[in-house]
Amino acid sequence: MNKRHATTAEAVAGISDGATVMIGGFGGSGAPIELIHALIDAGPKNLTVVNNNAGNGHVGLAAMIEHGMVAKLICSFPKSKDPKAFTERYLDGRIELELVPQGTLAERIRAGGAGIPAFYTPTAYGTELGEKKPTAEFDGKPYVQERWLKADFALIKAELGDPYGNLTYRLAARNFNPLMATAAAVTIAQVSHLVEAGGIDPEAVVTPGIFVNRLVEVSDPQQEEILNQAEARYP
Amino acid sequence: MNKRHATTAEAVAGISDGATVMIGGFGGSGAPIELIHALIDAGPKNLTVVNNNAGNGHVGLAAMIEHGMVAKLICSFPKSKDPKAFTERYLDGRIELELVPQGTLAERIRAGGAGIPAFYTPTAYGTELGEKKPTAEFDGKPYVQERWLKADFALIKAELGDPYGNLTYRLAARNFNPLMATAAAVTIAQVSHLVEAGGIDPEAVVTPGIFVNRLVEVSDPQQEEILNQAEARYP
Amino acid sequence: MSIQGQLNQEQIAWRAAQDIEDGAYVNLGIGFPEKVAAYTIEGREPIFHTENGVLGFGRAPEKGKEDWDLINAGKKAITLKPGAAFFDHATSFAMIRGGHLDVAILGALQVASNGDLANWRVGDKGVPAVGGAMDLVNGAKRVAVLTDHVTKDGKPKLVEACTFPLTGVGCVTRVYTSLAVIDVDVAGARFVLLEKVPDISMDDLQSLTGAKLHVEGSVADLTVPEL
Amino acid sequence: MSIQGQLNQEQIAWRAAQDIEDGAYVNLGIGFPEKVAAYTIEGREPIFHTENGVLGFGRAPEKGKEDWDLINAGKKAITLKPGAAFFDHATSFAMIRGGHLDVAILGALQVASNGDLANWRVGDKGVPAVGGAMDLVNGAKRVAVLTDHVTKDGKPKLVEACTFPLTGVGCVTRVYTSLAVIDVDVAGARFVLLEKVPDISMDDLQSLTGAKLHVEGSVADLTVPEL
Repeated sequence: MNKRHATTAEAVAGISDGATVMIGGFGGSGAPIELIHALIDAGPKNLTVVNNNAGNGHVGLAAMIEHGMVAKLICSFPKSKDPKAFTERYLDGRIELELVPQGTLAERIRAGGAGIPAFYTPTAYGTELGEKKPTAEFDGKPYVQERWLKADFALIKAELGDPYGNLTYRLAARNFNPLMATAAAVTIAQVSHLVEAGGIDPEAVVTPGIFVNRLVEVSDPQQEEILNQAEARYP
Repeated sequence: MNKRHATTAEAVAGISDGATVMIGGFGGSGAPIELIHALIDAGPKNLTVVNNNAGNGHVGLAAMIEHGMVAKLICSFPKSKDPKAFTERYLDGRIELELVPQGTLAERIRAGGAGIPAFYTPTAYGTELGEKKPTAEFDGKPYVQERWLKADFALIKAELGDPYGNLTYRLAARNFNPLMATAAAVTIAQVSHLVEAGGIDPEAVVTPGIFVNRLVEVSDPQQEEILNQAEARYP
Repeated sequence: MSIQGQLNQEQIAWRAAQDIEDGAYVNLGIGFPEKVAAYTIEGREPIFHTENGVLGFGRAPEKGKEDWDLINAGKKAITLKPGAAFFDHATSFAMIRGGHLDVAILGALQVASNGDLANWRVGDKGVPAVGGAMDLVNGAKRVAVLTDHVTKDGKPKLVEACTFPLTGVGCVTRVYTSLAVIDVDVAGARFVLLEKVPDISMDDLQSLTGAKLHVEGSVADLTVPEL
Repeated sequence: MSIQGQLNQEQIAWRAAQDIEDGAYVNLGIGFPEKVAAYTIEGREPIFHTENGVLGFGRAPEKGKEDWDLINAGKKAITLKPGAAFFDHATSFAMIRGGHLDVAILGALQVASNGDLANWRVGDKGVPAVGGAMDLVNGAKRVAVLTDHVTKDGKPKLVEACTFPLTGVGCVTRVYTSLAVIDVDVAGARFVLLEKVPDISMDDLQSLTGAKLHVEGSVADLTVPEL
């Protein structure tokens, strides 16, 4: 059992045109910048991307959008300090947006990973984001039915990883990463430290290896926030 | 902020007749024996208990049943090496059983804690445990609708606890405990080691304190399996 | 628009902080509501939750000491207090949706007398963004709003029915404005005035409010420190 | 009932183990199916999952060295291999229901030619207990059954339609019996015979089977070591 890959290019191999790709992170925290940049190098088009946001500046997801790779974005908050990449394309109709309340987005992804095709939530009931969805009453209270979200690939960022794919996360960089790991046919994790089998306490594992298909070590990963402060662009 | 209580008796105070009580553990692993025994001392009747099993021997949940405290049991597997306490009462109609597939039981409790009133699962479709439940098709596949499970109280067992109620668990004694912590109005945890605030690495917390209301330290807790090997009885 | 004796944002935040109990689990919306944390009452220890998976965070780090893996929902760097915990987004919203948060404090474009809230979108122009607002208003035990009493051009923000797109239905139970503290009787679809700044008359306050202000018993003076 | 050349449980388990691939995530049902772990093929490393929240467990500890917080779904003490992980019950069944397990191997009372499985209850007497079986059969990518070919009194366990209460509908895709290896063509509601023990004739095997055994191409000999 060894899920390790030598390079980020190798790790993202096979993500082709039209794929649905979940990308972990909340803003820059937990964003797998190196995997995203490897995907930009590979250059698939017409992707559906699931992320909480829509990128910031000209690196990471924003750079993917600038390179015209994203046909549709499923997210909760497509705003940032420098949201130009997405905003321009959204306003002139070159990119489709499915706006989902953040908790519903998280739960839909979790449901995709857990084999729950649909669930009910009070969130968005009576609002335009709940329109056109089935509703039902339970114990006298109205709820909206929401469907699971799955993906062909997930790109996630973790802190420790072992050859079995067991993962831990760093601080608040956990966010959507463990959920997306469960909801994709192929989950690709960049880890800041690759350790040997047994190098992660079984009680400390956050994402068990069964959810992870490929691992690549990226030591000292870049932070989107720092890159944006330096006005970086990719490539 | 201090959720500590000095004794198990104090920790289980207020659980009165007719309450719904979730009890953590899978068999004896993770079963909060000392809290259960304190509840037997308190003696409320007509309880609805949610547990994966139905007790073993004459301690813990089995002893609660023997003391006539349990009117209804919601569980997945009411069998054990020595299931006499439950079996006798079930067969002569003194205790009601709601049998739930184990994964559905876990998901219903998780849904109760997460504010999801209902969800769909493939589990039990076409079987007698799925009968009389609403069904629906998603993407051409049939599913059963299941409702959330909530409780008035949860009795759980954890390894480390801090004054904020943050918890970790020991080995496979985790099982239902973190789920039940989220699904009860009042969650009561016995912890094997009470540590100071900051004594648990924030990344190692399994149950964040928001889900826990009361804590009591029980050093060297008893194991149901060991008690049963010694043919113990409570009281 | 300047109104005699009206509170500034710091003062509104201060007033809201008076109602946060010791040990309460609190989520503060991005921006204005974040100011509430600064006015925590001595001897009380609320625990702050942020949607992106942290309980028990503290103030911002010194400039230059930021760790960009440790941020809040507003993407600002934070620090931790002892007893903090990290968790994933599903667990974070289980806390919200599951009714575990004691109070969520949010900003508003409009609040209606039936408790409806509009705070995520002005119209159908531009890029819409909702974040966690719709989950918070449907999940927290108590949903409070901080807001100027009227818009910049003097129009009421407290209304009979929201005209902007809704964030949630019948969800707001208390509003802290620049002029008053008002409870929302959701079942009765009524604003109930609890406190008003001393310098404004009942008539003037009513004229700046888009729905009737009911009074039950007496109306207290809304007095706050200089901030 | 003794049938010439039939396999014992160890041998059935051995045969099932031949089909488990390196790196496969596997859940073995309580009892008979647990025997499969002992016959893991040299050079292959399946990872065993147990419903109560462990991935990557190994064999039983020495007697007297049990830690009763470390058990499997059958409540037996286990040990861990390097790379093991613990998780809660919701996550454990997310692995199952979410299609992450490669194979679940279960016992059976009856398997029908349409893939229906009955393995949790004989009738409506006694105490019913289901455990995780209904989740496993609806979740794992491949659901295999280990069973004697016939009951102790010689009745077929492979049938046209189950008469015992169902565990799942159209879920079993392969059956390893004491006499044969049989694929279930769920869509076509057909048993397809892949292998049979050499000592039994096709006619005799068919007479011990409650539904027609189809043959596609050739039928291989089911040969196993002495165990």
